[in-house]
Amino acid sequence: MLELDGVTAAYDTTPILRDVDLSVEDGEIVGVMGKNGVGKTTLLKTVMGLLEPSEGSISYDGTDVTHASADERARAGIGYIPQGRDVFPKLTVEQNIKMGETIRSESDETLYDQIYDYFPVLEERASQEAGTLSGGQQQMLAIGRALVSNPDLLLLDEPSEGIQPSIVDQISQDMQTINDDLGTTILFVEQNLGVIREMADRCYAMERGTVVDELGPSTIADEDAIAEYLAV
Amino acid sequence: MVNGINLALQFLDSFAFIVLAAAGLAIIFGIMGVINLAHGEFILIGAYTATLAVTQLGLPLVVAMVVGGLVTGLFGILTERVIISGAWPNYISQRTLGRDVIDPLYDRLADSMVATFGLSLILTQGARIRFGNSIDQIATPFGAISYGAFSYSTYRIVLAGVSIGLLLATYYLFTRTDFGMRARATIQDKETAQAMGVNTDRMYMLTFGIGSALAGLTGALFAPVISMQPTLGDQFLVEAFVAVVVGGPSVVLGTALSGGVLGAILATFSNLYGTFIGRIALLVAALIALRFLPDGITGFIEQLRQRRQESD
Amino acid sequence: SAGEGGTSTDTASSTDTLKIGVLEDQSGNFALVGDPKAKASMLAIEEINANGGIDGMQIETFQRDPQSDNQRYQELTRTAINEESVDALWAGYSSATREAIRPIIDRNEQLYFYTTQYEGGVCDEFTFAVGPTARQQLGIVLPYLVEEFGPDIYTIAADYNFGQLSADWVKVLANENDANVLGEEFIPLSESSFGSTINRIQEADPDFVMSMLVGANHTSFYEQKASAGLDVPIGTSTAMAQGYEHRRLDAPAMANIYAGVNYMEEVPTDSNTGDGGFVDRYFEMYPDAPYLNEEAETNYFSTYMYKKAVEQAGTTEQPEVVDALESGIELGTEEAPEAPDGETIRLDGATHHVDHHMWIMRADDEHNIEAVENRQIPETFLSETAGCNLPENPEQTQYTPVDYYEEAE
Amino acid sequence: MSRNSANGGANRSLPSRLRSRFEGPNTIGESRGFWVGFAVAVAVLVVYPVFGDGSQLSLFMVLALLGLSLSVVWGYSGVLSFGQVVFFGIGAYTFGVVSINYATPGGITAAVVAGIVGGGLSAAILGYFMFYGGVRDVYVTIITLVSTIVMHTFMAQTAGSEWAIGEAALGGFNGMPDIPLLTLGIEGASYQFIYNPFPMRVIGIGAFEISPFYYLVLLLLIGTYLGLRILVNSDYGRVMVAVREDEDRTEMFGYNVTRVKFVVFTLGGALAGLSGVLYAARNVYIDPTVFSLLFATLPVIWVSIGGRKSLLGAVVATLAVEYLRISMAGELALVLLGTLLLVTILVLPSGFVPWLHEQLVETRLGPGEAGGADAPDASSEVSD
Amino acid sequence: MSDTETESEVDSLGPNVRQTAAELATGDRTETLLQTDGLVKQFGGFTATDDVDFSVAEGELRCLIGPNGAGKSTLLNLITGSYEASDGSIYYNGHDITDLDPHERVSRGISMKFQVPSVYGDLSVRENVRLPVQQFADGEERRRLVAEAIEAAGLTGYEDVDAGQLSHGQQQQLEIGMAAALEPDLLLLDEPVAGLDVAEREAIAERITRLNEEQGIAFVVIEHDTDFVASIAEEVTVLHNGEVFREGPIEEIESDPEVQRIYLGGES
Ligand SMILES: Nc1ncnc2c1ncn2[C@@H]1O[C@H](COP(=O)(O)OP(=O)(O)OP(=O)(O)O)[C@@H](O)[C@H]1O
Ligand SMILES: Nc1ncnc2c1ncn2[C@@H]1O[C@H](COP(=O)(O)OP(=O)(O)OP(=O)(O)O)[C@@H](O)[C@H]1O
Ligand SMILES: NC(N)=O
Ligand SMILES: [Mg+2]
Ligand SMILES: [Mg+2]
Repeated sequence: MLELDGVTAAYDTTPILRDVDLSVEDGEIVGVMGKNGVGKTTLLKTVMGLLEPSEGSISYDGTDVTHASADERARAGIGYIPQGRDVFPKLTVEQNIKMGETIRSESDETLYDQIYDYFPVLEERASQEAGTLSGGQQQMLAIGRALVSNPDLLLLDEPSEGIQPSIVDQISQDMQTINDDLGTTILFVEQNLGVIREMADRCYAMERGTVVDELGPSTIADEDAIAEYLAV
Repeated sequence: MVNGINLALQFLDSFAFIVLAAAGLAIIFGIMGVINLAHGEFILIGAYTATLAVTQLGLPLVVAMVVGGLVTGLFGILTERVIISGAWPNYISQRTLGRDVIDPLYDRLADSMVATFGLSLILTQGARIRFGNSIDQIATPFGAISYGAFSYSTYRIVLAGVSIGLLLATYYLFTRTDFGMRARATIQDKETAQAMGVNTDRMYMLTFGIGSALAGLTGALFAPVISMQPTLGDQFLVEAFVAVVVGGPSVVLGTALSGGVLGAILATFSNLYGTFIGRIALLVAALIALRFLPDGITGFIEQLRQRRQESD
Repeated sequence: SAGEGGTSTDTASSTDTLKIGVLEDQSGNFALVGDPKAKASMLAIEEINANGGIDGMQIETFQRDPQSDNQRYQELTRTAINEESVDALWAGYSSATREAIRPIIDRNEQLYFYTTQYEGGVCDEFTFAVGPTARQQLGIVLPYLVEEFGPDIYTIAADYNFGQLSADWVKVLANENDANVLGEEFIPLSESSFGSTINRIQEADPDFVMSMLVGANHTSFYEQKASAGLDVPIGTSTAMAQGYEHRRLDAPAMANIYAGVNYMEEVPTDSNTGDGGFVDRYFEMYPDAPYLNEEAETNYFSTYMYKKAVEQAGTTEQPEVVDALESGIELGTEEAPEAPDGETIRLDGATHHVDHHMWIMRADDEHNIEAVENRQIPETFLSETAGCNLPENPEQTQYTPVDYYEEAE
Repeated sequence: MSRNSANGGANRSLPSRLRSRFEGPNTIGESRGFWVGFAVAVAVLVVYPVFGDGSQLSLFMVLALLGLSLSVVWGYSGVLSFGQVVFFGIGAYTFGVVSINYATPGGITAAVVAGIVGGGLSAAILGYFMFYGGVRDVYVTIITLVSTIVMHTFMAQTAGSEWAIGEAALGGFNGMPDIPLLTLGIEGASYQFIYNPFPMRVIGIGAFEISPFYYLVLLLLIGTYLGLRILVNSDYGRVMVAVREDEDRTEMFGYNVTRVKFVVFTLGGALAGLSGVLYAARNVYIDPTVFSLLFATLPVIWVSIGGRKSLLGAVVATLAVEYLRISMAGELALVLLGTLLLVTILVLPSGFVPWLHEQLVETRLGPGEAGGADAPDASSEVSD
Repeated sequence: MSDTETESEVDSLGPNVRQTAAELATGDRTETLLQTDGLVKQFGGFTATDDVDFSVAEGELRCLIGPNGAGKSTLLNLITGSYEASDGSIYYNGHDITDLDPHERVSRGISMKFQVPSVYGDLSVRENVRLPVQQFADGEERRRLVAEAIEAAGLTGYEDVDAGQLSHGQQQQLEIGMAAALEPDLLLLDEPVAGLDVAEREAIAERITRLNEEQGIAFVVIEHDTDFVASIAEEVTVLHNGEVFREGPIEEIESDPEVQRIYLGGES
């Protein structure tokens, strides 16, 4: 479904990603891990089209999207939950969620129900300005917003950051449910070992801008092995 | 003597002037974070286009006014592509130098001011070179209504009506439609909006175009009643800036409210003490409003609402 | 391209060329009035040069656009005097501009012509204020309107020196003509909405209005009062003759307006509108020019006054030229088309002002202009009331009516 | 960039310790080369009146002080003020009113001080009104803009005889002429700076006259520039910059952000007042056009074009823009000027001087080695 | 402390906050440093903190946990003065500071790190650190303190890099370093390790513990990472729906079924 081949990307002139090869099969949940600053966020931005690769190619669903713009990719079915709290602060919670829908022609009530089911607070605060939500609530909103677009490929950048433990567990389960029920393919970045173990079918490890290793299910199950990639 | 009808009509007059002066600026400033010092020249473009469309092309006045707005809107889009976003120069430089030469001016208040100041010099002088120091003016339609010893231009009442209509339409567009939501989302976080499938380039372009078209329409609407010369836009600037900022964060609502408040002050003081005092009163009221409502009127209303809810 | 003619030195000026500085607004708030001024100066200079110059000297010019900006005026004035060493300077429309550069003029003892109709009272040894004064402008139109329409006057005027002093003169002249001023309002130069002003006029219900509005923004008054249905007669010293509102606005906005002026394009003298007259010559040189206004004629004739004075003095040395000017230069209708055939206008040496031939010009419903009345009106305020006598008592003062008339206070 | 390690902490030579007070990450020009260039520039300015139009340059230098006042307030403290011309104009009018009423050398000298105090005081009042009222960001900009317009509208109508302070008539739109010639000192020991050319004879060049006012202004400009360099590289300057970068954060370090803004704004007002005094003194005249929208916009233009985070930029751009404004002639002058401003701000958003500095540093060090224009080098530690 | 300070060289710009931290290291740890009394904060009709009585003793290290939206950040913002309380009072060192400006509270010894990192992005690391230090140190001493703070933040070698170019974790470290450089008595940290990798979490945990033990700085730390909380905290306060829900030693809290239900989830 997604294939990166020798991708190199840079902010201005400083190269951040170097020669990244990576692939995600249809229906898979793939994790990306690595220490701070190795380029995980940059990788997801490049996949989303917010950063143009200077070398290499990206193909999605069999078509080459290396030079497609972000909004084109979004319309092609890639959804993105940015790291941090990139909600639209001056739009209401409801409008933020509606933004997730812009790429679809009509809204799907059942998706809303599902999201409100996961995060009831979003329904309670529907008309509150998103910038005034608590940190964790904003993160929930970002997730909910991406889900209404019902993407084929969902990119998640540290979805558990700032979220209370009970909901973190719930999110990992929900993602799997979404993956099972809707067949959504997921590529996600995480620091939380628990989440990686819980969610990922497969996992890439990054170091200094490039993919250094691929971890299969058995390695992922091994807590110490993962810790090694994240810690050293 | 304070005559009730006089005062009411003058209030409508001031209200329309302030609201129409401010509307285009408010959108471009409030939504895009660009202070457009060429706002007056956008008004000029609208006024000249409408006037020339009547005198040269013989178009009916109403059509000419719409044309004035549209032409200015198109000019705004051109301005946005070339200067504000730098999209066209960057397209060329990408292919020749391999890099962008212009950073978009969104949310760069001072830089956008300098750039649009430069643009305003070019436009004013350009109009002067092309059309001379003035062009012939068109007559005011609709005649006058009179009451007692007083009479009043019907057209000014029409203007008040139009200004309210434009406000409502703009308010609806930016708060109630998907377009408005996307435009606001684009300005708040461009990358995330893109990731939501919004063509942000087009949003910037259209928003700027709509703001410009409103400025142009203002010029067209006032074309019959103001002197047609290249600096005609200047007379709108002060009221426009004051109204936008006194209005506060909710662009359209703010403009309407500040148009109301400032219009009432201007009308009352001009009526009682003459034009000079009216003007000073308007400005001093604006200073005081900004000092005591640093978030503008709509910011203040927001606070009031919160406080009321608290005490419930 | 500073100084096309090269920097002339003091010695060069007394040889085969002389240099005139012309600083008139061609952009900014006063461009409408300033542009014809610059053009008329050029017309006079070209005519003089074509006819052998002044005493055989060709006129060079230092011409710049001060853009209605007083700071620019000051710098250009310094440049004209110090770098370009002009022999005589024409500069400025508004009274404010004149006052901004007068310190520089006086300090450098520069011969200076101020050619705008103005409030009057400038008694300055180096300045020749050759436009008509308020007493002359209002002196012709106000008594006529009192006679025609009645004694009750309402004054609206630009809120700066010119307007305020002109309004004072309205009161003085009202008093002299047994009329009374019901009210007056001063309008900031930046104002262009006249709704409340119009209501106040209607409330006062005068027999006529005296309007001394100035600048492009104020032009809006006339269209606005017309569309509001206010049809009271209006006397003015500023409208039509300067900014040709009767040409720019759709009729009948200017109907029933009476301008007290020394000149406008429509002044029906032979030397003006006749074949090959002033108007023809002007539009031959500037076919695209929109109008030939009051100040343009003043620039034009004062250039010829200068020519006469230099010829009389036999030198361009400024003290001698000033002496010659103070001897009382007279011009006939050829050089001063405001004067009817056979009459003259005269520069009064004592006051550096001109005894003008004044006209009342009225616009009708179609904006056709007719001359209602005309006669010579001498400058009297400085010469008779204030006692300005520059050759005997050189000074650099501006006198105002409040110091001499109770009713002006 | 290795100077610090070369002459280490405490035992540095006197010149370098002296120099260090003027240097730091907040200003451009950290090298010996810069100071050599600076000395050359000063030398050129000293002899300039012999060759060029010193009178005009003196005006530009007066305005450069106004530019500097905005640079401190906006460029270093983040308060975008459209009101520098208010304090400039008040300084000028105060100077005029006081000197007309006390037209003796001592009186005129006092008028200079009064003008500076007037500028500072009016800024203090407006600053107190705004900053202690919680007004921030663009609202400050607009309040100052409106203040300018109020001053313009008001001063333009003070033509009547009732608008006089003592002997001095404010004069409305026509302005205030008859300002006495700038004279500093007291009776018996004073010097007149205006219209008092000083004859010089230099062997090899010949005889000429120089204007004492020019050198007075030059001295004040250099003094102000160096003084502000010390300020912005001091502890206080660091706090100013911190306020510009992030007010809330700075407050959280225990700094009274409101007071910092208030103090800097007042200082900027006094500096603008000084500029106004010199402006009125040079022109022997002042009128309300200094409060006009155009004039109010100019300082923002100078500082933006020169580089808002650069004192030198403010000075250089003021001189350059004003020179162009006065000397460009012809119908297309304004079109060209507009284009120039537009293109400069689009292509060099951080300003001309920082850009030039970057180019120079890069050519000296070779690409890759150079930091950004404001990138601190090791020597920044010496400014402690 | 600063109400009694008589030091003559107090910089006119800021506080003198140096002395007491060191004093405290040896002082009595049971004195109450901070006490809120019936603190209420309402946003519109919504009550974010509701009648909160919360206290921190001198030199204590207390964690603040609770569900998203419980009011934790709000409480810290009330303590620093970023938010104005709707009702209730805040006492610090026995003085009522409810109506003080934020900077005045800082000068009394309260320092805060925001939830979103906010270093001065365009200033170098050195300039960032110098800003708090220059308030009370000069010359050689200042140089030393700046260098120490940079070293403690693990940023040696990055002195001249613009802070905006640092990694997320480095910015967090720098920010803690800057807050600590004020040598406050009370340091408030809002999610200091969110988004950090395991190694950096450990580094920050170590840093906090050391500052607490060696310099006697009292801490209030908000964090959702329970392992992290367990590794630093002795005492924990749980907020829920704007109210204090539980308070006690970490082990007790972790095993509280109610806390598990509202916050920790299953058997985490
Ligand atoms: N806009 C930018 N401009 C320049 N450099 C950047 C930019 N954003 C990130 N970087 C740099 O790129 C590198 C990779 O950043 P990135 O955000 O991709 O890391 P990450 O792996 O997501 O880290 P984290 O776990 O902290 O989120 C870092 O060194 C960072 O400093
Ligand atoms: N300005 C505001 N207007 C309205 N509600 C607000 C505002 N600020 C905060 N809130 C609400 O107050 C509640 C408490 O927010 P707070 O940020 O204190 O939560 P928190 O405990 O820090 O949560 P998290 O762990 O998610 O960061 C939230 O429900 C939030 O939506
Ligand atoms: N002289 C004038 N009209 O100002
Ligand atoms: Mg990341
Ligand atoms: Mg929080």
